[in-house]
Amino acid sequence: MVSVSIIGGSGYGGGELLRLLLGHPQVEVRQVTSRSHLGEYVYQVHPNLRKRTQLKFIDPEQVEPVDVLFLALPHGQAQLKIDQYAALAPKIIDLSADFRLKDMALYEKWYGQPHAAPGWPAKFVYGLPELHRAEMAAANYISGVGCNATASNLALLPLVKAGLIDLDAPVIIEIKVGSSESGAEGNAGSNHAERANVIRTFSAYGHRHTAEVIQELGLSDVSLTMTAVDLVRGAMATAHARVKPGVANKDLWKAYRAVANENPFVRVVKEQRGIYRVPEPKIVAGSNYADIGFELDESNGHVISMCAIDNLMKGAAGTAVQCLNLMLGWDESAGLDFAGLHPS
Amino acid sequence: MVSVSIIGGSGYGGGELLRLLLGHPQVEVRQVTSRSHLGEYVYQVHPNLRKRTQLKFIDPEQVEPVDVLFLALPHGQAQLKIDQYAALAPKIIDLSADFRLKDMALYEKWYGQPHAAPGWPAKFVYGLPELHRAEMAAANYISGVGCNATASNLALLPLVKAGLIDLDAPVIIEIKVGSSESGAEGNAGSNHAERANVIRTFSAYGHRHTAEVIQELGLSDVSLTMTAVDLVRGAMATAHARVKPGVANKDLWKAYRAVANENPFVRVVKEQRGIYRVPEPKIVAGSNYADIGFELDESNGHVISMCAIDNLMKGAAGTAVQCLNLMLGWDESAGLDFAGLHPS
Amino acid sequence: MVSVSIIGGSGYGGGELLRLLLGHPQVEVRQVTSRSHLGEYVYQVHPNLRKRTQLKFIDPEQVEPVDVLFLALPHGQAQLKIDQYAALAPKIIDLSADFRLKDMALYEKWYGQPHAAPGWPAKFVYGLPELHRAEMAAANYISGVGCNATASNLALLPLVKAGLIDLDAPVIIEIKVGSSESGAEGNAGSNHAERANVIRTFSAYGHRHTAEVIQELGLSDVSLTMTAVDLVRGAMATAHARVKPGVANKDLWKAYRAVANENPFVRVVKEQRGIYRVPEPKIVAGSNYADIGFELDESNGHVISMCAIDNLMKGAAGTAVQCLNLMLGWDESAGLDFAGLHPS
Amino acid sequence: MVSVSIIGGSGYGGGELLRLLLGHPQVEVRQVTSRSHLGEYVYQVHPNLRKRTQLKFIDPEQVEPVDVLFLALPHGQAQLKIDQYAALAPKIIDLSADFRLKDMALYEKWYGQPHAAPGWPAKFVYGLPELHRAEMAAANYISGVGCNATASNLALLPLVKAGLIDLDAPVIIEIKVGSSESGAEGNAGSNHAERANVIRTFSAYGHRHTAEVIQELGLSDVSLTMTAVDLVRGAMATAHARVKPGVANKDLWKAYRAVANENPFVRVVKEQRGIYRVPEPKIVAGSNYADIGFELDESNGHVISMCAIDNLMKGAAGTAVQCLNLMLGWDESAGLDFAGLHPS
Amino acid sequence: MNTVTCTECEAEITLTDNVEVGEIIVCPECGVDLEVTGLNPAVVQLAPMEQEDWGE
Amino acid sequence: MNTVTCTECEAEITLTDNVEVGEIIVCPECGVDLEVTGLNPAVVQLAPMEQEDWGE
Ligand SMILES: NC(=O)c1ccc[n+]([C@@H]2O[C@H](COP(=O)([O-])OP(=O)(O)OC[C@H]3O[C@@H](n4cnc5c(N)ncnc54)[C@H](OP(=O)(O)O)[C@@H]3O)[C@@H](O)[C@H]2O)c1
Ligand SMILES: NC(=O)c1ccc[n+]([C@@H]2O[C@H](COP(=O)([O-])OP(=O)(O)OC[C@H]3O[C@@H](n4cnc5c(N)ncnc54)[C@H](OP(=O)(O)O)[C@@H]3O)[C@@H](O)[C@H]2O)c1
Ligand SMILES: NC(=O)c1ccc[n+]([C@@H]2O[C@H](COP(=O)([O-])OP(=O)(O)OC[C@H]3O[C@@H](n4cnc5c(N)ncnc54)[C@H](OP(=O)(O)O)[C@@H]3O)[C@@H](O)[C@H]2O)c1
Ligand SMILES: NC(=O)c1ccc[n+]([C@@H]2O[C@H](COP(=O)([O-])OP(=O)(O)OC[C@H]3O[C@@H](n4cnc5c(N)ncnc54)[C@H](OP(=O)(O)O)[C@@H]3O)[C@@H](O)[C@H]2O)c1
Ligand SMILES: [Zn+2]
Ligand SMILES: [Zn+2]
Repeated sequence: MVSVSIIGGSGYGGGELLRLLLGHPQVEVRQVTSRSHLGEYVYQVHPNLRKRTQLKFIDPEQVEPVDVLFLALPHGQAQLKIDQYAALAPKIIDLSADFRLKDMALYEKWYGQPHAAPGWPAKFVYGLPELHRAEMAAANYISGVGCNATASNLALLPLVKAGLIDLDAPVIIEIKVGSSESGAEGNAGSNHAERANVIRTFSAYGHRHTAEVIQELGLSDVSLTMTAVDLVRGAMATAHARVKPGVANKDLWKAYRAVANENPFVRVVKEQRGIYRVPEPKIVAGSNYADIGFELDESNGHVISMCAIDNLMKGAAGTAVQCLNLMLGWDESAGLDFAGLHPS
Repeated sequence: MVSVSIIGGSGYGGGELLRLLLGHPQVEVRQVTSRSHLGEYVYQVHPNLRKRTQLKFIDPEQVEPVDVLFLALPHGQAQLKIDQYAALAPKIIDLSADFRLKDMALYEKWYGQPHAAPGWPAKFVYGLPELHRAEMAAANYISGVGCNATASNLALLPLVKAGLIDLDAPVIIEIKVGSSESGAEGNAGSNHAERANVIRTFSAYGHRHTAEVIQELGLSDVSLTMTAVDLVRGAMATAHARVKPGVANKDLWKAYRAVANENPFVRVVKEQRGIYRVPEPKIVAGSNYADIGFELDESNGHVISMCAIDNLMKGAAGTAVQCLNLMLGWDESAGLDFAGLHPS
Repeated sequence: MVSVSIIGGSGYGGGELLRLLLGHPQVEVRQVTSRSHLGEYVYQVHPNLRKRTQLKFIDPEQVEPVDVLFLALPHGQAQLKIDQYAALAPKIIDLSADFRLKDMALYEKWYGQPHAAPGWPAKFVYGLPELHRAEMAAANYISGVGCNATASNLALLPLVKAGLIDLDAPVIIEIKVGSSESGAEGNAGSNHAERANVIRTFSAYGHRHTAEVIQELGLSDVSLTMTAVDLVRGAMATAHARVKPGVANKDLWKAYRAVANENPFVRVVKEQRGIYRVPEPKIVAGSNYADIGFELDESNGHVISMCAIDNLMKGAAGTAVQCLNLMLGWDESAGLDFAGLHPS
Repeated sequence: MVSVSIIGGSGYGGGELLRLLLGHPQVEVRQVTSRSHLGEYVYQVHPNLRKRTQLKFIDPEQVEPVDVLFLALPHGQAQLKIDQYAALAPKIIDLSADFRLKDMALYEKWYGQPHAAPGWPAKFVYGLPELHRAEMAAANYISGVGCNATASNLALLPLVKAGLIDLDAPVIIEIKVGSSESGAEGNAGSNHAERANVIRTFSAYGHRHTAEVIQELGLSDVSLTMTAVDLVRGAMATAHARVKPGVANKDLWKAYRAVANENPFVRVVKEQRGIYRVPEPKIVAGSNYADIGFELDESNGHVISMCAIDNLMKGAAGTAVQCLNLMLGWDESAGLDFAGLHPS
Repeated sequence: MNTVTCTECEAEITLTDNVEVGEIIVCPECGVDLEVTGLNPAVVQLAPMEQEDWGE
Repeated sequence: MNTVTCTECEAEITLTDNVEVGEIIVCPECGVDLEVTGLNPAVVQLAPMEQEDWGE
């Protein structure tokens, strides 16, 4: 058994990691931290874990050496103590944005301040297996992924990989998200009576995850428009692009099918009958799947590419566990077998 | 035009009062207070009021003399300054629980501490027109009503008024409520990702509104079980009682119909076909209606009596405006003409 | 009092019309039809109207002559009997798509078959006051508007009117909608357990309402992408366009403010603080408002323009009543005074 | 591997069975039936199963002999063909109500007509392991459980088992349920725009599942009041009873703890801090847990006992798989390892 | 073993041995209905699909 | 090994070796706070718990 600990275990990302790691056949969870729930049983915060574990939250300063350390802290925290964390474990998987961007100028542009540990990002593999699977076997440090970035990157991956779109043409990505994206802290706008029933475009352009789409896919003119809807889990990206002249429906089919065939957690959803014809976040909630689909308007080359994920799974903890599996040479799907629910 | 001001206008009760009073044909709203939104336009907090008013929030200490003063403060605040408020207006309508209970021992039992202005509650008429309409014409001070108390009192009113149940027998009231009940402040449990999708019995017995049911209906063994559901507005009471021997379905029909006939905002909902056969909070959202209904198990006398209201309307601000109308001798329904929506 | 009747009164559009017309100070509702609810009280289908009216549904064939006739039938029905309906009333307001498009080739392209009464559309004014107010005073026939078309047209109106965008450049409109859009009939996909919690892109491009945006705004390359979300009422359009070179934020402010000033039901929502900074459908539910807003990325001229409406109000019945007021020379806002709710 | 087939695999109960059995380590799923989706891939109806199986729906008449046959048909169907089904498999687990009640008079009273195969129910063990675990090892036929009956029976089990309540005293059970309870068919009232946002007491008393509470717990005066809320999965029972004189809080703790200790899927939830203090259906969605809790009003002996389950899991398919495990002498939890989600 | 290529998405589809001309098969990839219009070699073409009401 | 009985729910609770008088422990069963008021034998009593706002 490989020993792991989680720093930031009372949050949504950390709690989901805990759920997955407790059920992972090759892993033993040693310690989980929370400063605000110190001494409480983890199931008092994550009630789904009752009867699953008797672990209690400990102080982050009490974490002991371990095989793999997971970090699930708010943005900006991990970079402050990365040397201390690295001393605790030979391998680290971080969920935050701190080590995702490799170009420190890009980081500063999108995050508004210089990085506190600029030497570290380069040591981290960007944690999306669909883009960096091969590098992960040899990695010691893997970064997390932005949930909206992941929905965007996977929506566009077939188009980019097969060269069906021009990387310099404008791409508009409309993303609809649930409330768990903003973490366990909450704010005035997340009070239920204000947040329920919303269709709220809280960020028209300029969302930080845009930087990850630029870095990973090489697009030069891309924007993310973020709209909150009344859902807890889920991120749905609808990307609008124009295919190169001559690209037809069959070419898209080939490109999407190829990505789904190479990646165990990517599925193409494009049906002609029934209720579920397109990717939908509710179908993947709790699972590690990314469902992708597309529609092409052959009259003008406008392609609408979709990707539905659970922001806490494929968009965070699920992908992190998938990275763990790849880093340790295990079955890529170990611990990630939940199929999702229908109806839900 | 009668001039009115609202102390506590940035909250949910105060905001709803403001909406109603701005639309009231005989009222002019002078001032509205909020300490945390001082100087902001009221529509910045209550965006439904944009293009309806250019009022700004002022400090509660700046309130000027006015014909009628509305108080919409959290529990315990109004009693601290009631003398100061009374100096500002000859007539006061208070939404809080501070002046609802007449027996100071009952108050202390349910609210856990002595009343700060024990001489004042007796001057207030309990603000439910269905119970105290006649007294209101001569009143200067009218208290608010508890929203859950109102759903309970109106569910039981026909049974009590017609003498169909024994006042000493046990009555169990199950109440399902939306999130606006807890006000604009919110707490850890009202964060959307935690509060969405709930069926959460946050108070099995001992809810403070029980005292208002005891006081107003004279029941001696009554309990309220409170369950939060995923809705913003609405309170639905389902009361379980046993009718006296010999009471039949037609007696109940007579009793319920009588209450509906005497009260413009009470309606009996008991249909044999269609989708809407019973009272439902979503149908009365935004309106001042209380929809009531019943089912009698003639085999054992078990009667299930229901009442659906909008907690912010019939359970708070709507009833307060109805009281204003009665206190000033106006049409009881003035300013309360919105019918509610279907579908919704 | 002007007498009116509604054909198709048991549906969502017809029910909303009925609610508004019953509350209209200058209107008397004579008859309301439904074949499937023949003889039932209208409040059995629309339970919000209990205690508001004792009208019963009658057969469409029993409708008597009246001053103004409202039609609220599914697509394709009104054109079959328009001569018969015109014989009943000198003035008609139709909610359906049957008389919206003036160019019969455009109609056939988007609706897939030839129009059954091709002489009639030209007699109808397209029913959006923000575009055709002046013509309405003299009109006898006014068509309805598509709800998604209305959200789109009002989102783009300031940009088009002020000439800030190029009419031939591509415009992408992402629309999120509630379930009442599909009417009272429902289908397999609208079963609650399947429809709840969705983010379902049911039409990536090719939605019929696109034709109304082409006709009314003169755009040549526009697409509507439709996504269903878990809401009953509401349509939210987010339009993506590129402004002409040199257009700055202040130009947009001027253009949006101008439209809001000229139109009583259009409001600009663009705040820098608080929870409600952008247009949101839940805030306008039940009201006739269209809230509009925008964001401009000055680095590349990408403008994101938003419009939130209640599909049954500004997107259907509310606008129809506004048209009635204009057609009869009444106060444009008569019968449309409900402000909407906060919280909701 | 044990071979199994499912008759009625396109419904909600059958679909959930399929999900569980596909993931069960000792089971191979052979055939799944649907008449209305004949020839379609099962993942076209249950999109969560995409990439999990290539099974297609077949006709019920084509089912071949198998080790264990699961039936997931609407009420009344299994009893018509039970001899035919029994010829196909030595062991049968049925989800419907057809073989739950042992007393044919009780059956006829609650189901309104005589049983079509009155010799069969006696051969079936009532399928709730918490009540009949011992009998299951030797059983060939196991019935399903009513979802509301299960929430009720598990809420009351600790009280009845420890003899803390009088079996002849009145017990009132308030049950709140999600929309998946009514199956995939749907009806007018389940159309999303009508079913969303409801608190709808669709059955005040007389629900058929009452018979299962009478049979299994021996209560003589019990009623179930059913209220639909806006949720897809979940059943929450709140039972109101009176404890025998002298029974104190500690006695309840002992009784509840005992039931939780003896049953792997029962958990006691009764916390003093945090957000999750009581059983909540959303926490158990997708899992096989039944969370139970209680509150005792020591002043009058009124006990409120709660049980939260997922109606499709512990209330149907999950319990059926648990029964399979017990019948075949396997680990009781095999195939039932999903913990549920937080947040959700 | 008879294989055909879906005309919509170009998926390779394996036909069962007893397939007949006129039979409708569903493409396992893209879900369209295909009609078998010839055998040896097998040929398929898009079959008309009823447009059910869906979404909104 | 020191064990005590929770005064609220009568659960048996095992104390750690280095427990001190005045320490607050949480009952793993019912979640109440217990104050250790004596050792050898160990004694606990209910500790006052802050009533946080919850539910509504
Ligand atoms: N939510 C998502 O959908 C999502 C998706 C992808 C990636 N992510 C990333 O995952 C990370 C965590 O997000 P989240 O949503 O889980 O946030 P969260 O719910 O707010 O949780 C943050 C966690 O970090 C702990 N923490 C906060 N400050 C700390 C500090 N200075 N030192 C030690 N622990 C600290 C908190 O516990 P205590 O304060 O009690 O110690 C809590 O356990 C973020 O970087 C986020 O960008 C989140
Ligand atoms: N919500 C319901 O469903 C409901 C139903 C029936 C009755 N009520 C009663 O109505 C009252 C208000 O409830 P709510 O839900 O509207 O609460 P809320 O949303 O929390 O609003 C409270 C209002 O009072 C103001 N306020 C708070 N403390 C104050 C002080 N010391 N002096 C002056 N102003 C103060 C607040 O604004 P600033 O802090 O910015 O000044 C805010 O405007 C309560 O007593 C409640 O019991 C509520
Ligand atoms: N829902 C929206 O958001 C919305 C928005 C903008 C415009 N519209 C337009 O408004 C119209 C009505 O839509 P809706 O959503 O209200 O539809 P709906 O809920 O399905 O209602 C249709 C109504 O028409 C009646 N009807 C159907 N066929 C008829 C016939 N042949 N003759 C007479 N009456 C007939 C129906 O009653 P019986 O069958 O019982 O007679 C029912 O009252 C549509 O054209 C739609 O495009 C709707
Ligand atoms: N939903 C729940 O929460 C729940 C909980 C506990 C127990 N149950 C019980 O489980 C059973 C199934 O409920 P459900 O909710 O899954 O219902 P459902 O969604 O309506 O599914 C019924 C299934 O049976 C098939 N079917 C219907 N009539 C048939 C017939 N005559 N012969 C063969 N197949 C037939 C249907 O497919 P085709 O019509 O396409 O063949 C469908 O697959 C019911 O007896 C119910 O009482 C349900
Ligand atoms: Zn194909
Ligand atoms: Zn304890």
